[in-house]
Amino acid sequence: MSGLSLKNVSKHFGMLEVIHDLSLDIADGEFAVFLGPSGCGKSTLLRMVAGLEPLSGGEIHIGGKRIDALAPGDRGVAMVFQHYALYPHMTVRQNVAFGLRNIGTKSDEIARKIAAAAGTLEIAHLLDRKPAQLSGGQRQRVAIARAIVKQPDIFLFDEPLSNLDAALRSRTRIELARLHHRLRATMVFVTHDQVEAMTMATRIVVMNQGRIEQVGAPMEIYLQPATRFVASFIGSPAMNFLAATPTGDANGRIMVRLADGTTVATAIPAAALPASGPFTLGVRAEHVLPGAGSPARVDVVERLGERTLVHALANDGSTIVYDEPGDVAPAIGDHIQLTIDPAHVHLFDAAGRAYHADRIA
Amino acid sequence: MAAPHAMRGYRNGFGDRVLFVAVLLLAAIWIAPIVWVVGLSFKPNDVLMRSTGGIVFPPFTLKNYADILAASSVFHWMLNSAIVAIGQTILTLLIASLAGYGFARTNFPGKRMLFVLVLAALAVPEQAIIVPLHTMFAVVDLHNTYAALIAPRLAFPFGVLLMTQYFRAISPEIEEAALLDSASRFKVFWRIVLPLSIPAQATLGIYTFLHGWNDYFWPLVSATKPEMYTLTVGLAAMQTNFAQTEGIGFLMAQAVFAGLPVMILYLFFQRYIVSAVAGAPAK
Amino acid sequence: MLKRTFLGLAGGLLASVALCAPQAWAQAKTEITFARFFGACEGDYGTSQDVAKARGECGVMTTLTNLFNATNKDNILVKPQIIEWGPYYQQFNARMAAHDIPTIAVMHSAQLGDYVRYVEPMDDALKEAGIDTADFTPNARAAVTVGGKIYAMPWDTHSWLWHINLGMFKKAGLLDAGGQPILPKTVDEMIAQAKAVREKTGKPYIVMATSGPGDAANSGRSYYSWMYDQNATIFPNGFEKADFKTPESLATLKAFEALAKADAITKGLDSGGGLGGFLNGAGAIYLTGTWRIDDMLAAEAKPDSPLHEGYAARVFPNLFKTQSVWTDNHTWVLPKGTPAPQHKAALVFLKFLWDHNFDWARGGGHLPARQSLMAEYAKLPQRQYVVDIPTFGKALPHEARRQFGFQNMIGEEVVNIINSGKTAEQAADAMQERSVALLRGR
Amino acid sequence: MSGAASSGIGRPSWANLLFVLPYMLVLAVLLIAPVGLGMWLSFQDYDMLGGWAGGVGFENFTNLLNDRIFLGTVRNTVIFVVLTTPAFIVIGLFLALSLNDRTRRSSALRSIFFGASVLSVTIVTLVWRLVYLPDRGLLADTLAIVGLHGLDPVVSETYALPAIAVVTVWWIIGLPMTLFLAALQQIPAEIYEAAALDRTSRWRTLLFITLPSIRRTVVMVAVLEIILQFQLFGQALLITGGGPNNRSRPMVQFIYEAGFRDLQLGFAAAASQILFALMLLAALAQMWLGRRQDGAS
Repeated sequence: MSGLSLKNVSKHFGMLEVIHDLSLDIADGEFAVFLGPSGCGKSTLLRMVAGLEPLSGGEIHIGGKRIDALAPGDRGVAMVFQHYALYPHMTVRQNVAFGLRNIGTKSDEIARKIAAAAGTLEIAHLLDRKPAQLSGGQRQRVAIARAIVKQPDIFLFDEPLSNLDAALRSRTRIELARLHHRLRATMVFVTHDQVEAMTMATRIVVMNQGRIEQVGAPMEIYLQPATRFVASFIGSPAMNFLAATPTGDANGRIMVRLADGTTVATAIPAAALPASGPFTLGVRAEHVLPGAGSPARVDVVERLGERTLVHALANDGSTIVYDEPGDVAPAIGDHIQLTIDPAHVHLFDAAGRAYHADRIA
Repeated sequence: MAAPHAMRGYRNGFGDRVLFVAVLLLAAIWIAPIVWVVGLSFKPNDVLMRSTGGIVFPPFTLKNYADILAASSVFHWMLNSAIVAIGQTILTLLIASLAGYGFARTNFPGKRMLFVLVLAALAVPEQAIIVPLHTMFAVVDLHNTYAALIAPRLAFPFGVLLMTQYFRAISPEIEEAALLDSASRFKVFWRIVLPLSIPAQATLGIYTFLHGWNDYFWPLVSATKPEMYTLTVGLAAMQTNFAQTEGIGFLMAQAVFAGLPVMILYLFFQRYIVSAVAGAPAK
Repeated sequence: MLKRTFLGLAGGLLASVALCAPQAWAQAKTEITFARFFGACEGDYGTSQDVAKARGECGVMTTLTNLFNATNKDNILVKPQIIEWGPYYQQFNARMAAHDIPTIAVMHSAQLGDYVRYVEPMDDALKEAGIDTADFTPNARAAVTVGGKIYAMPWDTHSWLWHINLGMFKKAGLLDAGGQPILPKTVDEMIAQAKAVREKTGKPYIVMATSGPGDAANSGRSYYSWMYDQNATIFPNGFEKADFKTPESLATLKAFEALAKADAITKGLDSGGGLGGFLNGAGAIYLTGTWRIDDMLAAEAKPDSPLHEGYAARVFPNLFKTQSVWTDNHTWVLPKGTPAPQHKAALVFLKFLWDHNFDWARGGGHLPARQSLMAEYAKLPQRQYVVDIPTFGKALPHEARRQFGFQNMIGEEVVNIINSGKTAEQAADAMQERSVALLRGR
Repeated sequence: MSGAASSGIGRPSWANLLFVLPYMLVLAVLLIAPVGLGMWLSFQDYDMLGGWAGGVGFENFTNLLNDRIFLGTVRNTVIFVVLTTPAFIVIGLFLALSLNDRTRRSSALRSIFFGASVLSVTIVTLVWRLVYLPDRGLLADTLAIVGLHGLDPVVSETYALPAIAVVTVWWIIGLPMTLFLAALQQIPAEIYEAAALDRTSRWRTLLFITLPSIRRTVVMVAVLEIILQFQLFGQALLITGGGPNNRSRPMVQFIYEAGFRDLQLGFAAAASQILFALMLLAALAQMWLGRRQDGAS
């Protein structure tokens, strides 16, 4: 049992409050990703779990045991740092062994553990090198090996992929996912990269300005973002946001009119919505369909290979992005017509709260 | 260390040659007295008694150096200087590193206040407290000991501030990793931070050593027994008006002999002097 | 690598300290420390015991010490502690404050008044050591007696001379029929001689060191000598107030002013430059003490020396009333606080020195402190001209405090006349003002 | 070197005080206590050998302010600082700029300029006394070649102090040079490359890129040298002894003589307080100037 539980955790640096009364439970064996823009407090939160930042308030429990007063080394956590934080003056072997020696592990056991970890991470041939002699990817593996040998209750990752190039990053993502699967350990991973979050997490914790915006499985967060912030942060390209005015309802579902005059009959229950206030309609690119509909003019075309993103200007000047499969795309300046798939639109109230259509089972 | 290219980028032509000649000229001025001293050290004393010119012409002699080897207190003074300078260096490195780490990386109650105190201490000139220091050491009867020669220098805060600066520039991640590796605070310092700060240690070490080696006022008043003289004080004692005329060559040979080990030490550590300072960004 | 180098260095050094520790000397020896100036000359005399061959203060002192250490029957080891002459007394003060008491220390009799509190009275000790105080010259006796008690063993009388290059005097027509130098009897005569030397040789009349540390004393001694020639003192009204504006003082200062104005004296030489210059024929007269006689004689003997044509040592000439001259004495004191065995050993060494007083007088050039040696001393070359100094030489009484401070201060102001063109009146004013500060302390 | 201690890592703990404790103890005993004792002494009649004879109020200070020799040492010391500090900055910077590359030539030249710093003051002054020797020294010999005679710096009221300044700069130019080198090496190469692409002239590069980039170091060197040079002692004592006519006697020599020659510790301590105050003022003024420029740009 090594779940992580945060209870009313808060943190402030002087007058500046960076974590607001935050509570969260992460179950044993979960791969939880703290996702958010820089400065949202996700790293601070991770460092509080690690014991590198003291709490201003609240409690942290691991496996049911309160640990927030313990020294970092006593918490049963291991951490992989953004810049790996390998000890530059020690060999790989010494790096990996350092923590074990500090807790008095016997030499033969250390050797065995290092051998196992080196095998797993394919770094056996690097053990006698110094970190400076390793490539970025190799350092990454050493950092992970250093965490693994300690057999911690929880692995903490602080944006460990941000220093890798794109190819290595996607490969490491897969390896980490595989590692998680094999170790069945609880992992907490901090990133600002939604792709990392989507691909690896069993649960994503979206954070913004020291608060949790939403906690959920990746697809849940993608499909039913709890707030406009989450909606905008998850998904690429970002969700289209258009000002929308409710015009009534049909069969209990709200109807809205967009700025260009188009009316969209959403699948969102009208009853859920507050009575008034400005609304924003959100729709992802894949749910904007070219063909008949409102007129628009092609502004920018982004070819991604497997698909092409088309940025179009509606006649009220708002930008809408939609995608075409493959290389099929209109030319810049072309006049096209776009339809929004009403089944997949979201509405956001002035406070950013989201309203979705009932989940399509 | 990207500077070499940086400088070469805009160097070319006539201006460079003028600059280079200027530097060479300065270098000639700088080295002339030293060459002269070395020259004098190879001249017979009775010749020098009448004239100190013409050092490039014979007669030459090795007698002055032979005399040093035969009978001279210079060895003993060098040893004293070495003990004092090395003692100061090792102790300064130790306590300055500890304190620098404490200030740069740990939190404890009253840290800010103590650090302000250290900064303020920077303004205290060592020569201005010699009189009370001398009185204090006299009261506890510690003059003419290595402790007295070594200790007062340890109080000057330059080393602490240098190490504080340097430790602040070391990525905290590595220390955090060590903390997570169950290392105690002292172990983090001793096993991780200290090895990483060797360039700064080298810089501080070299400056402390040179300072200790060249110190004059304090040893002059504290080391009053000739057997406790450091090289500076000892050589000054040789330089009586009388000795100067009776043995300029011998004196110069002793000067050369005394300067040699430090010069060699300098040449050996030279690259650290610059690169280590460069390693600690002066934020 | 670096760390290892550091540790290695440190370890090696510590090991060598352990080896070099003073225990190296045999256990049974009674060690006494012997604080002195006179320079170190280990290069030339490091192991020599041949006193007869030793020249110069340093050579004689070093050789005597070596000889004693090698031959004494009492298992005594004398450890010389050689301190630069300039800061010797500062150093002595620091030692006393640091409770680092030398067993025997050299002290100028001029300083004895200031330090009498800190040294042992020696009447009984000298008797015990077998040193006959009746043999003291009157000058030496006065030098070591404070308030009726003897506080030091006198070692010499030293005084202030004109060392003369007879070759240049001859060129300037300043030799008498017997080939002896004609000395001036008034300031005007002196200036006239200076002009003659300048005309005939192109060189300055007087060479004197004025710029090195401690060189101010040269000018101070010259000032005192001319003051004593006028039977004058800087303390006409008691020892708590000096007066530098007496007619005699101003007359003395004017003599220096006249020398400087006539370009008759070298400017800004230190003693190395002064002595070297004189030996090279850079001037006709060198102003320094008795301690250089032997060096000059050695130079005279060399065929290629400008002094080869002749050298003469003469008492600093009287330009005023009656011949007198500044004198001082090197004496040996026993600072208070020495344990009995060392004290006893010190007396053995002092007796040894006393027995070798003539060696000092010969090699060091000073006049002996023993009346019984005077006749023999007078037989040494040039010494006949200085042997009477103890009869007419003068020193400040021991009641006058801060005598070295005064000698130095006076010297500095005279140097200002010579090197910087101060007038006699300006220098007297400055002396007057500075004397107040000098007497302020206890 | 500015800025208070920023927060470290880990939680505050009394145990961490142990890191700074050794130094703070040394600081307290060997620096703060002497400073306090010195202040007390400066109001006392305290003879080094004769002992303490009670307080004298401000008498030591009033005596100092009426002592022309002391006032002269203040003047000399200030002049010396004014002479040397800019020289250290200008020459140090010039050498650093000229020798800031990795060629063997520059490395050898750097060794030459730094080399003198390893010699102790005794040796340095011995050498230069011989250099300055009137008529026969290296300087006199050299000047004689170009027909200049009679320029004997150590005996000239005007030139004695500058002569000591020359020795001092010669002796320890290595430190500022090294500090400047270190600062120069931290200027990113890209800035120079950009400047080169902009066809910036050498002078403009120096004025608008290099100098602004190392301004903090310039201020630091200035403060450091002010502090160091206010403490002039050995060179003056051993070259000129303070003469001629006290024109080269520095304050520290006055303190030394008052305390260790004349035994007046109280008086010497009072002079030390004035030295201390002057240095503090000068360093603060320099830092204030540096900071003001800092804010202006």
